[in-house]
Amino acid sequence: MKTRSLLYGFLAEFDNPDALKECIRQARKAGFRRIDAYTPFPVEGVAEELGLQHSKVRYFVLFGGIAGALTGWFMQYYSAVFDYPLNIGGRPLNSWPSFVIIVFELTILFGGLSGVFGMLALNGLPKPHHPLFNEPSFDRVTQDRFFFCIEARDPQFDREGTWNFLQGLKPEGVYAVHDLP
Amino acid sequence: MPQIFHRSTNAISRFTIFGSLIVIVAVTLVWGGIIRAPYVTEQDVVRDQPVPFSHEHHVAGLGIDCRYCHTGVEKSPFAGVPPTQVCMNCHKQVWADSATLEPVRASFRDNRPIVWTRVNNVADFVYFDHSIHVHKGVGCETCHGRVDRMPLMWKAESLRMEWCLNCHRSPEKYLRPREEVFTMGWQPPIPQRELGLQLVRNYKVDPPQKLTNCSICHR
Amino acid sequence: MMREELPEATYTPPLVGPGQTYSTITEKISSIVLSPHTPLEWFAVAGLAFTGVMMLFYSLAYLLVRGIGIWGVNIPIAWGFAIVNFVWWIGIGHAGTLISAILLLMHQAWRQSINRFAEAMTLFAVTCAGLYPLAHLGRPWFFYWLIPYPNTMDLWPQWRSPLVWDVFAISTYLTISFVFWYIGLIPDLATFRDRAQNRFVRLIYGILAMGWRGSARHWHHYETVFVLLAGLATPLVVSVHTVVSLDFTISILPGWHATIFPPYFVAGAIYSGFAMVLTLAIPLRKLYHLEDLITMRHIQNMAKLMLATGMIVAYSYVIEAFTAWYSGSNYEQFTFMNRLLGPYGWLYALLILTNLIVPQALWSARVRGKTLAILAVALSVNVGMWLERFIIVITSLHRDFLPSSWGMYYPTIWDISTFLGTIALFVMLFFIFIRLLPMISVFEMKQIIDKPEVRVE
Amino acid sequence: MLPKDDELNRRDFLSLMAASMALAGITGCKATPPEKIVPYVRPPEEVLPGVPLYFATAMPLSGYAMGLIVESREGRPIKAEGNPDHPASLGATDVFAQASLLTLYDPERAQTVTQTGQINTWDGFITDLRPKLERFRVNGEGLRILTESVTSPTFADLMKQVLAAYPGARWHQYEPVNRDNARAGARMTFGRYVDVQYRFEKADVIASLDSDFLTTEPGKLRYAREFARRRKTSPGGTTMNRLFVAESMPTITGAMADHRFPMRSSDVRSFLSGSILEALERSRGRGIVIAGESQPPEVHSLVHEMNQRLGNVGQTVFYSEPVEVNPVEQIQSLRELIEDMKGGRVETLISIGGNPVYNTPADLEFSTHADKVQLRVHHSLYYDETAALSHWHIPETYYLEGWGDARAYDGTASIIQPLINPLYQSKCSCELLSALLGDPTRSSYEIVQGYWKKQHAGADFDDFWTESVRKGVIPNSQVATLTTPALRATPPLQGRESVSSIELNFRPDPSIWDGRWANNAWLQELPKPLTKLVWDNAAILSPATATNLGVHNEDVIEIRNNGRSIECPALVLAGHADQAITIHLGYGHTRSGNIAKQKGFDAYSIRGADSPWTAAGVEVRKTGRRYPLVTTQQHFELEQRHQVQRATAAEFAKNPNFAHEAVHKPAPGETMYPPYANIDYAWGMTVDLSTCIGCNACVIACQAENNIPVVGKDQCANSREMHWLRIDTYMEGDARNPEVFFEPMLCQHCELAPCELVCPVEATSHSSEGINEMTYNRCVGTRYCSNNCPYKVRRFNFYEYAKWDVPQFRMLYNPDVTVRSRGVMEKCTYCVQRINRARITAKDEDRLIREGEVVTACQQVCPAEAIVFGNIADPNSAVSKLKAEPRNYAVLADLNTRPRTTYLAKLTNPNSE
Repeated sequence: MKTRSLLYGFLAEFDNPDALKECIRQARKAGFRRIDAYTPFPVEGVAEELGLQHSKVRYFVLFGGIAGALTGWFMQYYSAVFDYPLNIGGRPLNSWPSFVIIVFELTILFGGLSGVFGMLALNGLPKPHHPLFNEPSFDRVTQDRFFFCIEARDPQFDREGTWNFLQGLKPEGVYAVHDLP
Repeated sequence: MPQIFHRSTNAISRFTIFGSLIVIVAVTLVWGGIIRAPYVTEQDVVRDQPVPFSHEHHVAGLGIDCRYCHTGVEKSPFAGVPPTQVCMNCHKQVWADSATLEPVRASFRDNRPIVWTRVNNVADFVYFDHSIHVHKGVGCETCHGRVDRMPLMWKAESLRMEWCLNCHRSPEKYLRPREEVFTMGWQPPIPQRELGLQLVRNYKVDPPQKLTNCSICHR
Repeated sequence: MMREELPEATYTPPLVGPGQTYSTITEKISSIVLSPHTPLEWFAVAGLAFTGVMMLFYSLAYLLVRGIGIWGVNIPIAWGFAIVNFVWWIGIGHAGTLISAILLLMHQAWRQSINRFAEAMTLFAVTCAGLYPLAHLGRPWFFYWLIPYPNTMDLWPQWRSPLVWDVFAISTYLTISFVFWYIGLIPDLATFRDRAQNRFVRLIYGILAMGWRGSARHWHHYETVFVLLAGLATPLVVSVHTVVSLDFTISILPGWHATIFPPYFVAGAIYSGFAMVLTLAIPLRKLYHLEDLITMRHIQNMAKLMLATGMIVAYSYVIEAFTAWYSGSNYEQFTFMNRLLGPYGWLYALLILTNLIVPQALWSARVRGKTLAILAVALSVNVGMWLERFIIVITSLHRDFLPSSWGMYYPTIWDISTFLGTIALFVMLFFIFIRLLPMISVFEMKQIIDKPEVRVE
Repeated sequence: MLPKDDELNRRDFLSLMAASMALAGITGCKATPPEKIVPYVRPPEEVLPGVPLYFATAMPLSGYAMGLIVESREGRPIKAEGNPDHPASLGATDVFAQASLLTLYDPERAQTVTQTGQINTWDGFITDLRPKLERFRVNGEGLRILTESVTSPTFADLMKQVLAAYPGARWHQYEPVNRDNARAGARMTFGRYVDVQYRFEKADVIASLDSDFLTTEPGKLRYAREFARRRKTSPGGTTMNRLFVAESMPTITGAMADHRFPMRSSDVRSFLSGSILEALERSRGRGIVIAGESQPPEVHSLVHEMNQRLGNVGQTVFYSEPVEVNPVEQIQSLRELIEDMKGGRVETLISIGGNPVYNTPADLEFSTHADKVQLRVHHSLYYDETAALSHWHIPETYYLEGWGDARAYDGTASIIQPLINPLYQSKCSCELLSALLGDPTRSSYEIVQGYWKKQHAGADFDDFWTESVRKGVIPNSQVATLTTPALRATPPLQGRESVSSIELNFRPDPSIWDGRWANNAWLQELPKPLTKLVWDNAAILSPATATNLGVHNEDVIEIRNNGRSIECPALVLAGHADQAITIHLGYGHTRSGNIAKQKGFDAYSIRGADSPWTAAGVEVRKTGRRYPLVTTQQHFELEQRHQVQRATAAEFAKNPNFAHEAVHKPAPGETMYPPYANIDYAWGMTVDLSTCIGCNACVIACQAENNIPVVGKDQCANSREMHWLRIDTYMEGDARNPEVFFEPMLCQHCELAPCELVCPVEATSHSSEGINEMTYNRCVGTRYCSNNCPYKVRRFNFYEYAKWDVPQFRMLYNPDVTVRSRGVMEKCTYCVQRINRARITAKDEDRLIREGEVVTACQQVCPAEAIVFGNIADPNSAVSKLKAEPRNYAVLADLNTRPRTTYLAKLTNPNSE
């Protein structure tokens, strides 16, 4: 891989989650911060090893839900009481017990959707193009292999040291990933 | 060849996803606009008629009262379109031989009605009654616009239900004294709101709760 | 295979067959989709379903042209097959969400191999269900009047009507279920993207996978939202069938106006849902040799759940009788007796047989050991639950308050063709699904593969 | 008001019709722009588009007139109401008058003169006829004219002239439902023909011998009203009358009876005995004994004698000169005609009205002998069975199209005023006679006015004429009542030994009479009282007889009567006399319209001239085949729903509150909902079950007023009939003689309406005057409202039922009521169009609507005054007063729907001892 394109980072490949976790532990001890792990399925503990804090998605859901509830309630109250008050079967204009259901449904709908879109946003998805995809063996990340990546942006990153550091963790392989133009 | 997509696709894909939300909102609003546009409501659309009858000339020019031709307007649900006879009352003498009036004379001669094109039309399941509106002080102008400025007739208002409701919900905004109903370009001497409220009282106009009953217009 | 022959109460089969690894599972599931070869059975069933769908379209087109009169509905029985089928389909949908959401929250590892196609089933069932309320309108082209939108009439939906609640409940349910299902698919789509040989196929799965690359950070957000969605879907699924039951309970009709309905309907929904999941799972695992992924453990667990919910339904039947008697209301009592002994009494008997008596067989471990036996019970429950809805809708309507207006309901050929049509539509959608998408969640299987409890022998 | 002599010509009329359609907007579907406006060229007097005009006229039925006020919209008559000034109407009408509007616009009426089926012209007919007439002037032998019963003075006058002009010509009269037995009875008793009139309001005890006087008597509407007035009681009010009825076929009269005795027609003679006689004796001079036309002359004679003995004559029973201009015993008259036809003594037969080929007794074989007549001319509304057998057929001008006159049951004469020019090339009967007199061009107007000029010569004729036409009655023109004519020695009644074999009754059909209404879809789909049968007739028999014969409903049986037989499906009816079968006349047409054709079974084909009403000893055989009969109600039991509250007068006196004890109903305040104030008015209705006679008039009046479509037999079979108002019929007790209740069921306009609550689109909501509104154009058709309506009074357009494609029917539509299209729900609106009209008029005059200004269609037509509508916010309104009565109760009150339509409990007045 002799090319002048800028380096994205070094990628280490493992065949089981525990080796991966071990690797992360080492890397963090060594003071690397711009690191990430790539796994075929959510591996328990990895987040902790990487020191990720609680996901913000929950707030999207919360506020989405509240927005939904308010929309539902306001829409019904306004239309039934102010916009076109009609005597329906002698029921009061503000038949709030009947309104509850739609309020509930909209809470769920808005909460769910904003949660999903929030997740995509936080993950910067969709992102069909990514430097990592340049590495052929990275294909197996969605199948049976576990990868660990130290990005070039990391202040501690230096080609020789980092490379050797990764090699030292006995991975299946270490690859330099480039961000091809 | 691992990399399937070009870098640009990132931007594109993101735009499509989050853009779609905006699109949905936009479409709703645009649609809301379209169903109110003259294209749909035929508001302000001039219709050509078998005889180019000019309200401008007859109303503004000659100062003929609406009721001279639209005889039913005070006593009947329908204002009524004048019989050929009414035209001939004058046009026996006036413009007795103008080419444009030939269809009128023809109609009178061989007793064949003139077929006009309807301009102000409400759906058939709407039962509008001119007499009561006139009686409660709704001016011709309020719904039909400045007819005295229409060389050929067009629809001045959308005549959509929401438009009707404007007045049925707050008549005071539109009413005028009975004697001014047939006046064109009338201006309220005192602020419309005060006057309106007086008129609503004096003319015993029903409260909105009743005027917005479905059966007031639909049977 | 051999294991199934010796059903033994104490013995619990494993959740995953022996010797499965990350790669074998990936291989097994993705090969079904990615292999160019399609089994003949697939063509046979899908082809048959396709003709059925054509029949459905014809029936609906004719309905639009001639009007609702081509169906058997009349006054007093203004709701017929359309509503019966609607409730039936919606009910079936529920198992999917239950398995994917509620069992997830309860950390039931055994859900992993069945949740995916159960969710798909939900989507397709709700789609079929959704057809009916639209089609059964006298003027379907005005269906959008039930939705709030900026109209020139300045009118809104009538918020007190359960039918409006339906619109919101069903559409929310459909949306959330779809999103939930799709989110769950993303990692597997990525797997397919990376395994596909054909460039075009890679492209398609690539687009759908949104560039998923299994980053730990992504997984972090992903799992959170997944659990939250499950948390939202759980009350939703309960609410949906509650709302459907409100279509009946809000009315004043004896036989409809009953407080037991919401729980009764939800239980019934899950009951029929599991029946349908079993009806699909048992043939599928045979067809695609998935015995190692959908094991007897799954089948038996679902059978047990079916039995449990079945008992709730049974309880509701008893309570119905009790309330009728306890209400002291002449109308209620008459309606109940009329169900038993009236012109539709034989259907009630059939209902008790298929829906209450037959499922009791599941008490026996021997029966639970035989897939075919379970399949038979599941089919019987599918029929039973349909009958239940028929009884509720028709027998309550056909003899209500004033004897002068009593009548009878007979379905027409168009009622039947439409019903069969939706079944065909369901089957076709489902078969397209199993051909194009992973019917078992790949990444979730890998999650549990080396958990100790999974390996119990 | 009176149209000028130069009435609208046809083109004006059409343009005006187009105008009215464009203006009034009678369509329910989307408008397709650009619409056209077609104004008049020369405006007709009085007509102001959108404003209805009302004209007085009269409808002749079997000769007898019923005074009408007909509503005309832009020149189109659209609705008939009773003429309050007319003695035979008093403002009410029967089903026929209501349905006659549909017949007026029936596109299947004969439209042109035809010669042997080929289209021809009136002049063609005249030229063909003239030479023959010339010969007859010398000797009229061989010229025969056959008419139905005639009361028209003008017609009589012309007839006299014709008979004078053609010496030897003869006039025969026949109609299938005639008064022969009454005539013969009178002849026996008094040696002369007399008509009998009754004063029911004076009668405390009424004994009916197989007489359905509420349906079949020419004075039925007046009788119904007077009878009903004596059924109303509030505590300490007027005393109720007591009605004894002996009858074979259950009728509405029988249903009203306090004591009903089902017995075979031939046994009825022995009915007047025991307690009934005592009752009659006890109220001498305050009783009525009345015999039905189906009873033989001796019975009529006996009845005359009874009334004399009981001193009823001059009190409740009055004799008068016959109203008919030439009363004859018609079957005899027909016999003579056919005898002469057989003998070749008839050269030219002109039948004016009627349909002899179809409806003469089969054993006289009219059609076979008709061949011997060289020239057969037929004048009738439809190209019917007789027309097909005639050389010339002249379309008859309908009573709404041409001038005429007729007398009511009491002789009061009315001018028949047309409201529209003839739609087709038709002639009035008087124009036809005038043609025979050599003046084929004389218009009915000239003829009728000419006649009355002769009667009322003098300067003031114009006033007299204008006044008579305007009022619809000619002042004091009723026939003189006779001071009790001398009794002859009446032959003693030999109690005919009752034969054990089955007896067959022929009766006029309650919906299509003798078959003349067979092509009227409204009447065909009108559920017959008690049986609720539509679109068919049937062999009606009692449960016991059915069991004996081993037949069930819809089993086709073969009935054989003196050599002739028909096959007809059986219909079991509780309360029918055992060992007897009743079959209604008028069905089984082979011609005269597609509605009439192939419906039901032709009873005339086994009717005998000697026993036209009751044939003894018929043979009945099961064929093993089945034929579907459609009834609009299948369950007649009450099922403890307490929907009909009833008591005897005695019980009521003891416990006036009985109607409120059956069900627990919430107290007025007992609700969680805030009350909605009614603005100015709160509309409400009461229906009095004591007086409702179940005559169906309201059902069809509603249909006419509200553009209610007809759906046909197969749709009715799937209970999709569209009537907004139905007459629920319940039977209770012994199946041999059950107690029968009629309960008109229409939208109850509940204040807490279950239907409104479940409509997802606000298509049904509540007005500030308390009306349960149905907005058709908003309805999407979920049909949930119907499911949730405990009264099941909502109707759904499962198909496109409205007949857009027929221009005549479009003319019939009431422009004030939207015509509903496919897929929308509809129901009773309390005639909101009438309320709106009244409200607008009132507001134009700056006042409130007055009591009685709004009258619903069903209320207006009701002969028994059972339906009362009005403003319940006004404590002095009639309806409020009725709702204050103890008898007032709500159906299904326990559901707390708080209906605005309430019912007054049914009271009966049976003999307590």
